[in-house]
Amino acid sequence: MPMRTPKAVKITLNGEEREIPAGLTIRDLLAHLDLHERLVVVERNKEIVRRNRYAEVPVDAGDTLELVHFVGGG
Amino acid sequence: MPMRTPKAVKITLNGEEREIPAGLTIRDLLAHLDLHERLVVVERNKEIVRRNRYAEVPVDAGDTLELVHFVGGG
Amino acid sequence: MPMRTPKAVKITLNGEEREIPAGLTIRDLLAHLDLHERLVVVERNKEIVRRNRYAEVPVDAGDTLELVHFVGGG
Amino acid sequence: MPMRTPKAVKITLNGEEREIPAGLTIRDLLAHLDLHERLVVVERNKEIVRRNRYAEVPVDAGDTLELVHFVGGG
Amino acid sequence: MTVVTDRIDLPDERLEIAGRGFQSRLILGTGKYKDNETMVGALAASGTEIVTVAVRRVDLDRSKEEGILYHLDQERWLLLPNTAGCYTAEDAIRYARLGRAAGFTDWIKLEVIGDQATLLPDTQGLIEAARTLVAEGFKVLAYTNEDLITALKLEEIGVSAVMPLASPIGSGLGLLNPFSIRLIKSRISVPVIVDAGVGTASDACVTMEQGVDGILMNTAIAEAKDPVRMAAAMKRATEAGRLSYLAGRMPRREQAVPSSPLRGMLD
Amino acid sequence: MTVVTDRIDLPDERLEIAGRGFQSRLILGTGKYKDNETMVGALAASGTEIVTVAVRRVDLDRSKEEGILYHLDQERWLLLPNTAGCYTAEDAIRYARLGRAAGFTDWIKLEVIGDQATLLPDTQGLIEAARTLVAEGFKVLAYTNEDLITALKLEEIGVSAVMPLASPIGSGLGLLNPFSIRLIKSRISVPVIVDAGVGTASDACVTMEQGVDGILMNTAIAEAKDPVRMAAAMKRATEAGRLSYLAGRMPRREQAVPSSPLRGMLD
Amino acid sequence: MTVVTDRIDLPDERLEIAGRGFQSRLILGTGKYKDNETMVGALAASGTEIVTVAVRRVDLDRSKEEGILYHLDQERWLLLPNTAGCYTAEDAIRYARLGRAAGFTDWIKLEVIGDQATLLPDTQGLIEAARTLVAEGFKVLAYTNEDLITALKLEEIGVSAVMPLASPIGSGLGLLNPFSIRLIKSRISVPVIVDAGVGTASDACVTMEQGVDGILMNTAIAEAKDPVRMAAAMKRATEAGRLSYLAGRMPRREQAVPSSPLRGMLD
Amino acid sequence: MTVVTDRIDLPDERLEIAGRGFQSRLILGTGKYKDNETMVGALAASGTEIVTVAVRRVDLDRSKEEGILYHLDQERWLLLPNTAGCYTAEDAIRYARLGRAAGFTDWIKLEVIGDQATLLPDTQGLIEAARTLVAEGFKVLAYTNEDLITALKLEEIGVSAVMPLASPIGSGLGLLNPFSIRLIKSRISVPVIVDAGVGTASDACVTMEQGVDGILMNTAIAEAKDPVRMAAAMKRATEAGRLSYLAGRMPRREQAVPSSPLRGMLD
Repeated sequence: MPMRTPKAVKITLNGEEREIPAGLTIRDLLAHLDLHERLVVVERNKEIVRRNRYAEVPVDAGDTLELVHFVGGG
Repeated sequence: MPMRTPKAVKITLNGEEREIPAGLTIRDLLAHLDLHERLVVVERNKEIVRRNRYAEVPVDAGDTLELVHFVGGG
Repeated sequence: MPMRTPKAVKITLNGEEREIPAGLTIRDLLAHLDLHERLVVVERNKEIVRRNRYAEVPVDAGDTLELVHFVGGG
Repeated sequence: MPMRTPKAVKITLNGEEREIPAGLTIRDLLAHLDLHERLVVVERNKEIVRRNRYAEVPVDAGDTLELVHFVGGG
Repeated sequence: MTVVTDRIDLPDERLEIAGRGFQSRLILGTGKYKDNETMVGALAASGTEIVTVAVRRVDLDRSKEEGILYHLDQERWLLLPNTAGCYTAEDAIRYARLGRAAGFTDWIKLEVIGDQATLLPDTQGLIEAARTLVAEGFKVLAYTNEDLITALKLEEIGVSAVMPLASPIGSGLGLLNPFSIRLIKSRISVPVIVDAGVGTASDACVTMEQGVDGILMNTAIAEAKDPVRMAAAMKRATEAGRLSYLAGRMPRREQAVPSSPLRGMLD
Repeated sequence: MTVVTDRIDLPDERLEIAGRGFQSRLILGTGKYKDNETMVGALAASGTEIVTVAVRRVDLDRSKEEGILYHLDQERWLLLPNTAGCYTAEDAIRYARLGRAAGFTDWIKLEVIGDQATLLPDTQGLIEAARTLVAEGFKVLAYTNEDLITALKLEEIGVSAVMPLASPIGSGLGLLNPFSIRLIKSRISVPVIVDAGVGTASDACVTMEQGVDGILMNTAIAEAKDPVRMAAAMKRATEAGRLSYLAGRMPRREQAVPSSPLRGMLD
Repeated sequence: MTVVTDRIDLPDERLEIAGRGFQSRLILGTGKYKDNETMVGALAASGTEIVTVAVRRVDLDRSKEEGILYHLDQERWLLLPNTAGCYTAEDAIRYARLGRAAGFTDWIKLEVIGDQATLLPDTQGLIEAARTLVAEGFKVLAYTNEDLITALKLEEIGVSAVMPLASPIGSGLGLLNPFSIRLIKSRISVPVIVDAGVGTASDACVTMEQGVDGILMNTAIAEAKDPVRMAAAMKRATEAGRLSYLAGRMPRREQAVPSSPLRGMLD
Repeated sequence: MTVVTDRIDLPDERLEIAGRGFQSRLILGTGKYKDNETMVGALAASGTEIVTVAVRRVDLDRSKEEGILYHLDQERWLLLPNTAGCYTAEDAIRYARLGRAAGFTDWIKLEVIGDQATLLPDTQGLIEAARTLVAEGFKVLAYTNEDLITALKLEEIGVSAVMPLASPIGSGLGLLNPFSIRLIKSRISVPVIVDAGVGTASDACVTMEQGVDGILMNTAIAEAKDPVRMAAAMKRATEAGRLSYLAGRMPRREQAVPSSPLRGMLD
């Protein structure tokens, strides 16, 4: 995907420090990670982000993101 | 049914003394008792009488007959 | 026992309204009720009264007293 | 023990062929084997030999003897 | 469900007694029902293919009444005469012969009872009667107790099935001694069919889980408040126990093991 | 069989949770299967209509892999997220909210675990989390222990189902305390679904015979040697136990009662 | 017998609660006896060293009657007041304080009941009351259910003994859940005393074989047809279970092993 | 304790076999002990008055070795020879005669084994051997299975005691079928002594609670980690079960009943 800006930002993604392009939205990030929006829930700084807001919500430096989905369980 | 002879004979039928017309065959007796041959087994003096012999086997005075069939059981 | 005063006071004793002579101490009351101090515990207005203070602690009008002891139990 | 006679005889003793001096009594045999009479029962040719007859009963050639006693068991 | 249906239709899964195959592992008695409609409804709901009947005198005072044969379609159900009520080998043999004559079949559920209060089998009389009847060409299904030694003797005599009890006839006490039943099954090659004592569906299920080949019951269904529904329960319980036995249960453990993954938890 | 099928289709016989009706009284977990094909085969064979799933992080290194949603047809099965692995009310609430966001449903199987070795519930944390989630509009199915007092509190809070354990998760020890389960059922009006501990078909059957409304299981099927066949067994065992409970079992007796008539014996 | 007596007198074999040692592992309640003579006879026959009593109002109309203290030699038996009948932590605390004032001891058998029909404990109230009473210096023996998590919390709070039930008070149903009791014992270091539900001697024996430290009972003795004889039975059953636990049982096997030698058989 | 001791010394409480009375209801085998000291210690700790021994060939290669008679004081213990290892009536009769000759007693514990793997009795051979030995004046204590019918036949033959098994010899599986044992006891007037299968103290206790007259055991003590201590446990468990049976247990109830009075609670 085309970089919108040269800068990169640090975030905590699923417990790991990661550097990602600056200025991404949640939608951009999921696309960047090749994840289907329908199958993933995004928690940003302990707040769940509604799917219909993925295009608006930015991923800022220092954000803590959890990307979760369903797995087999009893 | 028409009496073939005036005389009557005593037999033990299913544990009870009975008087029946003399000269009957097993087949006659079953008819006399209004029992279906197919559903009844005849034991005569502790010997089982085959169905195909009902017409020949006589019921003699003093015979002990047991007429049995299937009933519900476990 | 000799009345120390003509007046009487109302108290709640083991859940029942009772009239007793005025000016009694706990010790007087137990004697009055013919109860052995050693076998009874006195709760006055939800406070347990130590045995060594029975002689001092008065029974005032309106007091709620519970006199309890051990009974068979599992 | 001193030989009473030069000859020896074959017997089956507790399942094994054995050669023993000829002319022994049961008592002699037990002594020979160093067994206490009180603790052993002798079966000779499938017949139990009473203790009081040990001194009389001979051990003949070809005899089958079983010497048994009590062992721990449930 | 086809997956499974296919599997349980595999020949090796069929119950085979005296060379004859059956889909159902449930054998039902026909006694004690409040009416014939209920009985037939229960037989149908149970899916059974073999039903037992008793041999008794015709009631000459009510000879017009329908006999039980009117209600039992012999195309649908194999009628298995029993020798219930016989206390000697001699009696049992006599009833077996009458049953054969009545039923056009040489199958017999052999009972030789030793005691009126408990209806427990007299194994000595049983062995004696079985020997005679096998020699006469009967296919003997022998009602016996939980004793392995008797079961081994019956097999040696040539019975077609060994039928140890779960508990006394009509008691509904269920499978009192799973160990002995498992033991018999492990040592006997002819079918082992548990006969008598099952009281409820879980009794049937746990009995089949011991690995036995089938179950015979009567009172548990006939005396249930709703016999037809209980018959449907017994059908499922018997299949469930069989499938569970074949599927191979998980191990028992005294500690817990999570069903959901430990990894992937959030911070 | 129609007789019976009709009967068990009667509305009053359907399992109703939070206003939604189900034909099957079996709820299955989706953990621990050796592969997804086996899991789907087992779900199908079991006839279940509700399956539980866990909420976990996406594995970013293998993000291309199919998630479990690819395998679970949501038209066929209601996905019930759980809070497995949560040791505090706070965590459980967090996972419940994530589950709701992921699953488009407000149903949650609530677990608050009190001990890692036994996975037994922390009833205090459970009650606290249940209170919050019910207030947020969740339909809470609460995994709890055999304690009646806790069950009464959960019902008062407004949970949609009380789910006492049969024995510890993944232990396969079966129904250790039928009395307590029967007791809970007799005092609770919301559905009582026994969750965890069932090891084999007869465990499921005897559990349903206590009168409970359903059973949730995972390991008993996933860890059977043949999971699909065990699932078929569990379907039948659960139906059998339910039908048996509804049919009303015969009385237990310590003496025998003949199944064949006493009268009509020969001389 | 001295051999054995010596052994069970070893200090490490004594039951130690709150720093005090006891030879007997049996604690008896004093309720429900038909008369005081029978009660004292039973206490004597049982060999108990601790007996529980309840705290109740003096009956002012019959104040001359002997209280139970006349019958209980406090040199011989430690009187353990209980909080039976209390449904809140607050009530239980109040009764505990009254018991301490009455009994010159700071030991308390703490009960916080959650339901009148079952007398099952309210573990939340129990934990709350235990925390307060431990802080006030009480030696708390806490009547609880079979839940390990609650037991762990009680131990952390500092109770002197955890007392899980075998089955409901006065039910006589025996040890319903040996697994949970064993589990609690395996995780708790303060004494575990099974309280309530024992119905007969074998219940006491099998309970002690789980490895617990003692048993508290009342109804099983008071309601036996012959309470004194049952007390003697319970003494032996409790010692037997303890000795058996310490002795280490033989392994269970599904095959037989002869007790008499195979060699030395005759031809 | 005198109260109780007195009671259990009452003549009618003594175990009486073939006209001879015993204080102890425990009979011990002498097989499988690691050494004679342990065996004697266990016999002493158990309080038994009857011990069984086997009849075997003298080992001529080690004839100097002490026989078991050196260790068994015949003043203290009645030696009961058995026919262990015999598979036919003929063999059993032969061993019984040898036992009588060796033991100066005409008591015999009669075993006719039907199968090597399970050591279960061959009841046909047993009955045949019992008939012969009773005719020869033996006091026959017959090891049999749980079958009532066989027990009735043995009593009719004139055996001095019927000894049904709890479970197979040396298995330690305990009392598998309490119902059958209770049934036998209810129908037999000679002493019923449960022989074989007891594994631990609670097995002995629950067995005696069925009302039987005594128990014979060997492996449970000989193979315990600490045989002497287990023997002490078995002594108490047997007495406890007997006393409990005589005392008459409380009724079982599915609801709770308080042990402390309801009246007299505070406001």
